[in-house]
Amino acid sequence: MMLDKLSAVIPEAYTLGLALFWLVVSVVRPGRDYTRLSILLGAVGVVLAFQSTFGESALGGVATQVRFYGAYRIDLYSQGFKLLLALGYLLILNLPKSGQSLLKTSQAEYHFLLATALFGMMLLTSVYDMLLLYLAMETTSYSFYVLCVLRRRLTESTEAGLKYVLFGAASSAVMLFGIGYLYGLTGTTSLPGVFSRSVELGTSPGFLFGVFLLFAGLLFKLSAFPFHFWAPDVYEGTSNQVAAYLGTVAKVAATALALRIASMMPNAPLLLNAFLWVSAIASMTYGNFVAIRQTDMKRMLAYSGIGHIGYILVGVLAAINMGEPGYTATIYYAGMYLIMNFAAFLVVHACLDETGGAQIRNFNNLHRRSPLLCATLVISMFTLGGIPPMAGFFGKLYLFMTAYQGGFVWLVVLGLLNSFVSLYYYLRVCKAAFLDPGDSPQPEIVPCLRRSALCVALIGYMVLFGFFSNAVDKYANLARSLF
Amino acid sequence: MVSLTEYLVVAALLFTIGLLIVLYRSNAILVLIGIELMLNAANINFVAFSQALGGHAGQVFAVFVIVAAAAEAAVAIAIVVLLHQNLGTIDVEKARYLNG
Amino acid sequence: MSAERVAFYIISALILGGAVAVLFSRIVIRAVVYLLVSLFGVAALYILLRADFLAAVQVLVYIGGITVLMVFGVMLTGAGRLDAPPSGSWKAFYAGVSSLALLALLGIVVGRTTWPTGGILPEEGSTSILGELFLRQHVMAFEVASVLLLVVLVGVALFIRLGRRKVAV
Amino acid sequence: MDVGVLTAMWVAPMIGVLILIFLPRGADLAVRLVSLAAASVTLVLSFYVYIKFDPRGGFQFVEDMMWIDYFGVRYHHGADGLSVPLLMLTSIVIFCGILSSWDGIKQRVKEFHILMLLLVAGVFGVFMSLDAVFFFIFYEIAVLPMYLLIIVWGSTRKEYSGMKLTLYLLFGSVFVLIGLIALYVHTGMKTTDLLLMKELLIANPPSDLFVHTVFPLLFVGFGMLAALWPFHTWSPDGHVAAPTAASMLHAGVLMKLGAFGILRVGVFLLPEGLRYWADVIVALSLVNIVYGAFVAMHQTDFKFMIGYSSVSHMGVVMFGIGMLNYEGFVGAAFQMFAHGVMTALFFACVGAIYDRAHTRRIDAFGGIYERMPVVCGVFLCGGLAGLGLPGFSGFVAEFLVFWGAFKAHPIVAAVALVGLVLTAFYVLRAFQRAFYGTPNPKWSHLTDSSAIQNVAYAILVGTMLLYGIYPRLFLDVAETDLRRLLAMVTAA
Amino acid sequence: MVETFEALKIPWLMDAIFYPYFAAFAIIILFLRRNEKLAMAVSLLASSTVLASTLMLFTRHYGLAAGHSEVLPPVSYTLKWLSTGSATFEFGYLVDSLTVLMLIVVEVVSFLVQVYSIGYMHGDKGRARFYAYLSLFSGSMTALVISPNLLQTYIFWELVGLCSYLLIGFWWHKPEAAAAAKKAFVMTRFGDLGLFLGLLMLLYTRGNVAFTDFGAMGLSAGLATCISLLIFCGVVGKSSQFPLHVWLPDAMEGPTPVSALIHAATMVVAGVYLLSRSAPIFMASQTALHVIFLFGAVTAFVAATMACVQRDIKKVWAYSTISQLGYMVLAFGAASSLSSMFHLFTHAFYKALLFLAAGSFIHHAGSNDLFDIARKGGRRMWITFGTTVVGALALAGIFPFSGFYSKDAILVAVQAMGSPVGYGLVMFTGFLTAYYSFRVVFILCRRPDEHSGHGSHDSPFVMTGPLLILAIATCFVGRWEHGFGAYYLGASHGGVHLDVAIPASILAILGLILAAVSFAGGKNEDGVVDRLPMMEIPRQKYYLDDFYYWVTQKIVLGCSRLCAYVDRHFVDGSVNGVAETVRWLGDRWSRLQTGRIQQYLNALVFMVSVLGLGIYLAVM
Repeated sequence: MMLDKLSAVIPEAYTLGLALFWLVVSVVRPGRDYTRLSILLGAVGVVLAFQSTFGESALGGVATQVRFYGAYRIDLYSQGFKLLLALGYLLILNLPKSGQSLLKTSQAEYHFLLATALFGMMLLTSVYDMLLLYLAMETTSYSFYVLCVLRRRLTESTEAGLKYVLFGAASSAVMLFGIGYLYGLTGTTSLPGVFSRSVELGTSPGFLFGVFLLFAGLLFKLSAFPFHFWAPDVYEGTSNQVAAYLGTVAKVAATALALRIASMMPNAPLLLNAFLWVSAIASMTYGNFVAIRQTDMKRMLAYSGIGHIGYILVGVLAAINMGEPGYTATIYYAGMYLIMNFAAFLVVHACLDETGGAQIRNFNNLHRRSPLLCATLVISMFTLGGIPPMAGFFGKLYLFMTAYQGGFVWLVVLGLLNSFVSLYYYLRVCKAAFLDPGDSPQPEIVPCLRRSALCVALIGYMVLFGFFSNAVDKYANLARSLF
Repeated sequence: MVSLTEYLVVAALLFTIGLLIVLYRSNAILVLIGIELMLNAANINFVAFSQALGGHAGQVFAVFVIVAAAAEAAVAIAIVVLLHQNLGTIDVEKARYLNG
Repeated sequence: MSAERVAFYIISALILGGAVAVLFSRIVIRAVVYLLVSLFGVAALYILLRADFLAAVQVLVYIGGITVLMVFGVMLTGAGRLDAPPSGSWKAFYAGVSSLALLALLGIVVGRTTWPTGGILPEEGSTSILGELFLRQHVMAFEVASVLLLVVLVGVALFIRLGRRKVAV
Repeated sequence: MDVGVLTAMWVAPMIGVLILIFLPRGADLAVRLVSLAAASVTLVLSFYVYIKFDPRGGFQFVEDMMWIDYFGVRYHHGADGLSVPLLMLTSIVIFCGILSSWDGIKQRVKEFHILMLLLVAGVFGVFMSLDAVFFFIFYEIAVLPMYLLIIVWGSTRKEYSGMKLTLYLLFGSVFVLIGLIALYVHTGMKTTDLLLMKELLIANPPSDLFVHTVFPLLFVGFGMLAALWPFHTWSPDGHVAAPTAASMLHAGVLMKLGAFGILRVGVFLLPEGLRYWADVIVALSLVNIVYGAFVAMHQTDFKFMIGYSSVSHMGVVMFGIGMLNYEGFVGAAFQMFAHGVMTALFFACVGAIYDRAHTRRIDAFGGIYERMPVVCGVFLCGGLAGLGLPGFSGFVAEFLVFWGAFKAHPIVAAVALVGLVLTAFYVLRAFQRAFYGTPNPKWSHLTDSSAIQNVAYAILVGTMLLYGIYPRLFLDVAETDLRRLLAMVTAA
Repeated sequence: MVETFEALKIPWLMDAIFYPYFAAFAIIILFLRRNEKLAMAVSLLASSTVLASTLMLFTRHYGLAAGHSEVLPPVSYTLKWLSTGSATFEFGYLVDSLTVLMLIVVEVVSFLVQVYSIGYMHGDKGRARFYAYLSLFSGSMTALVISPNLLQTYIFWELVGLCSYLLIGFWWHKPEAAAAAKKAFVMTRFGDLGLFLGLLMLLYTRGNVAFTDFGAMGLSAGLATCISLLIFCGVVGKSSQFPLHVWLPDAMEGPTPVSALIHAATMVVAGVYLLSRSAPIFMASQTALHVIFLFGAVTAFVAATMACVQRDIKKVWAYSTISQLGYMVLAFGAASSLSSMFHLFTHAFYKALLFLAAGSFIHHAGSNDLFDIARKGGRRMWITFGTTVVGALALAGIFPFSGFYSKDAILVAVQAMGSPVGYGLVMFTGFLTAYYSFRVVFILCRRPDEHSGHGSHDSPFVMTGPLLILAIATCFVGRWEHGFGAYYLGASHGGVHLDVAIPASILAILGLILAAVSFAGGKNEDGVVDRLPMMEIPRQKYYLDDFYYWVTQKIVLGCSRLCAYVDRHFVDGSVNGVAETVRWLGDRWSRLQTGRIQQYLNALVFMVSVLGLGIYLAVM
């Protein structure tokens, strides 16, 4: 009996256990390099998540069930996203923590915090109660606040941490207010309970602003336009690994939550369209236009992240108005976004050691220094830009197709124009990598087998997944299980 | 009998004053105090609704908010102290090296 | 004007007065004291709303814990000295405008919506009910809260080590 | 019908790329041989398709299978009268391109040939794909390597021109994508296969407003690649900056991609759109012809002159399409083919001169006919074909287009003919100032073109003469399909 | 009739006429670029085979035609060249009397010029190239003459233009030759524009351009006028009529055999041939004929005046050619294609003679100037000088020579037209013609300077031989007028008409006397006519060259400068403008990111509340 009760929450349980394990390690034998061990444990986590999503074995395939007194819903959708998050976590572990990048002594704590953040995000995907939603958001945020500061160049990372904390606290306070009003109006804290009554309460300002402020907290996590101010400074300030973690896995978790909430509201179009429409256009345009003048690579990736969130918001809008294909497209794009953004961060991490800034100039002459990294960078830039043979294009194509079907013609036009504008700075990076001569003595790129294998895997994924993307059906199953 | 809206008005006012403190004062500690006040305002909301609705869910929420607020204060103060050690000051206006 | 309404006005005056005092106080330590006043007011409000367990928690955690933390913060960062005069008027103007806008928003919400009423809270203390709720309805939240505190614990310990390394080196 | 031929045609360059990746860095000759082998495979295949093509028209060598069933994307390839000659043109131009850059490209030869083969694989893919998504994918694959080719091996102002060219063409593809999405959604998001879409469109014809907005989107999107008037400024800059083989392939073949895209996607799916916008197209292309000729006259750099002359000649293609009669259509298709070969020849010659003299300013030269008789002679052939001298394929194409134009708008045709005289003026003026006249002692060290380049010239001039003397080689192949396309436009 | 056509194996003969020249061109260009001797031999071989088959064709066709009053133009089609919906074009041959006559002219003169240029081009190193272009030209001219429809004519019309470009620019190292070649090509190309439009108009209205059907088309008067005038544009370009004649004098930069062949006998008369070939259309509209007569007359007069003041011997004969072409065109304008064709026939021989003689003089004297040649002992080159005199006599239209007969036929036609002004102008032009031709003769027969070496022998036989043959031809061709008429139109008509011949002869002799008075014996270089004030205009070539220069510099190049400016600043500028605004916007927005946390929060709260209020109002 115990076994099948636990079987559904295997991924979260394993992550929590992993966190506690790292806590014990940090106390018992701190100050050792645990990269290889952490990757192994991360891989086990991925296998378990995979098993719980697709496996029909004794561990109990996924039957949609609501656990913990209606506060926690397990379904193919949540397990799918947990698998995606676990995969992202595994990828982040692969970013080697060279001596300077992180304090030698705090390796174990770093892994503990990564694990708790992952735990919080896994909760987010299947949260079904407002209180649990708030606490999961807080766990993830606090783990990130602490992770942000862990860097050898403390001055910058402290400032980044301060900005992140203050901004996060303010938006969580705003979210709390929203949740308060929602609770006040509907009397219950369970999400379906609240949102299923959105039809009759739709017009009362309390409910309207409740939803609005709740989404404010969510959009902070996604760093969409009005709530994006923290992103560029934090990305630039913190270490590469945490920036990568923030840029990829955190956003996927927030997308999962946004889709979940959107699927629960029957008359979501009336309430959310206007808000998300404005936020989508603003983040797309702002993100892409400001990214053009950036010279710092991490900052540019932050702004391009904001731009991509604009596309995801278009996906959410399409999902709200179009139903199942919209959900599929957004899930597909989120998965794609995780991989392509990580590839960019991988190359950034490999080329730029901690001491120097993350200038685009550091990529100069990359094709001679290490062709594989140069290929990864060029392909990831093309994929982020949404250029056809790569998977990024298919993601954008499905997104805009469903958005157009949902009636957002102007949004599609603006989205495509923005993705065109974004090509300028993506191609500029390729130019730096491919053409500009290496002027000052550049940091030597130490070849490492694991990273090369990872690069090849990523390139394979980015190029082939789009072309042979029949996997869209699996994403469709995920979307169907939402309802 | 004090009606629900009065509580909500007090909470809203407290929230706004908290926000004013956060936006106006340039001392990091005071900003944190401002945030604490905003969270307290949210708590008042919760408890007021709990009393109006008759259920205790609001109070449970308030407890957890207090817990979260405590945790938040701890992290924030720790970071402010670190900031003081690195930047030499806790004036929020001075922490503007990362921009552009 | 029932006794309860009078008490409510006094307590809310206490809370809001404390908050405003924090806003305009020049010395940081005095600001923390005003914060104490305000938090006491909130605890009294909870009692008024028959949330006695909550009032106790409020006093214990907020007043006992967080305010003390603030004091430590002030002492550690040497901010006890006379705080610099509040910054430029432009900043005040912007802060005022956006706060007023938010207040307007909240005002509409509070004013316009028809809040449900008529719920009767049982007379006896809410502690037992809350205890049961913690371990039954919101057990998941309870567990996650513990993870949250653990994270913060480890985090703050880590910051101290970071700080010490800086100082030591 | 033999199924695998078309896929083999675009896969061969890809295999070439794979082989090249694993070749050691220094083996330049091996790299060139492998890429030449890949190009010759495509040449043989395209000849095979050309000969085996049954003139009764319709899509032949069809390969069709479901690719992504959730969104209805099919891997559907087929060649009809319109695309078979263009396939052959592409293989000829890439073959000559590789030959003419045999000793032109010295540094980073491997990456150069990888990118060239990628470019040509994309172009083959576009000419044969009958599915909107695959069409678009190959369309962008054909654009992308161009950027890297220009910024690495380019010449004057290469970063600016490379970026401008790529962004311009991608800007065009944004329009195309919007148009395709609109069509896909209108046909109920069931399939992206062009033929199935056509049936769905016939089933429930879209509103007039829909046609009148989506067709210009597609037309302008593809028109940008075909150097339509206001959107042509990328082509001279891009071609000037690109290395020889890249500009040969780009001007020779990629600009035809735009016109082909208009016919294959725009006119095929929305024939009423063409009928509605025909006059605007004629007006724009008239400006193209005359304006292009005038600006070409003013240029001092050879490649700029050729860039603007291709703007003018592509204007003739659009002119033919806008006329809505059979002569116009078949003339436009033939001009695409003829101009492709001719521009490739032009760029090959100018490339040879630039490799030796390292300058392209027309008045810097003087009487180099003495030192480089073969290159100058071949350049003269190209020039004469350009100004429509009978005996070359250029004349037949222009004769048909202007015949169609005369039937539709006589006065406009007369004005466009003036453009032709201007072409004669600036081509011969440049020829006289650069090649004739007293031999400038500065250029006495110039050597004539190598044997390999002569092979390339021979092939190109031979094709021009062959199709000029006996145009039925092209017309019989293209006739039925163009008539069917025209029937769609006039009938609707 | 067709079976006799087959019986006489004429299609086989036509192949023998069509292919040799092109074959020669291909062989020389591909294989014989290096050794010139072999190239010369191949070219001569081709020329002689074509000449032989032409003569054979003439005898057979003449015999055939003699037996029947009206000879049908049998046509044989070999290849379906191009077929679209509304029309089909076939490549083939058209054989009738007009074709045969033209073939004789073309082939005889080509052969003689090929022989002549063996000697003339002796020292030049690009001879293989020269012979290749020469055979290409002869081939295209032959093909032009035998083509059955207007499209095939147009194709070879352009090819002939190309060959003239290549041959004028043969000495490419001379900048003037290169410029002249380009000028010739562009100007004729401008004329061809009209011809192309005429072709399209014909295609558009009738859908059929075969010459044999021209008669049966039944075009309305207006349409006929329009089409004929358009075709006449092509004629004006190619046969250098008044406005577009400027390129011919400059074309003298090319080698003299080229001038003789192309710019005297064959290419320039292609226009006149086209007029006669499409006579049915022209004859259908009176206005067209009047326009043509006007153009012809003006050209004749203007060119004649310009010829009177030229010092360069080739320029004199060039302007004289323009003038005689004017004669042929005005003859056609006077609705008599017979006289026009007969004048073409005779003019080809004596003008070729004059040019080749001039070539021989230049070859010997090394300079084109008349007075230099005279000083260098032009008089002592017996054969050349003698044949020049014969040519001049024929050109002036003195009695026994061929010029007299053909000019007489034209005058009859002009008189029949009944416009006294026209008749008077033609008569006066005849006088001028006599004057300038004998001006050359009398200048040449001045006493050479002593020290110029007495032994100035004549050119080698390979050059003088053709001169003699042409001289003989000039003398006897005139008499064949009667037979020519019968063969061409089937109806022979009267011989010499005294009422017209006598005034013409008197004027010719007056011209001769005036030239003798001005130039015989005297040392002065300009005669009485040169001193006339009004002769300044012809000396400036009627300011046409300046006009064309102004057109190209100001209008054409001005327009191109304007378009280039528009292109660089407006079209390109707008693109860069867009890029600039995007970058500027990015700049402005990035300033929003000031790095100050409180400003972030400020912006956040403000935007959230504004957005919330806005949406709330929208929803309400």
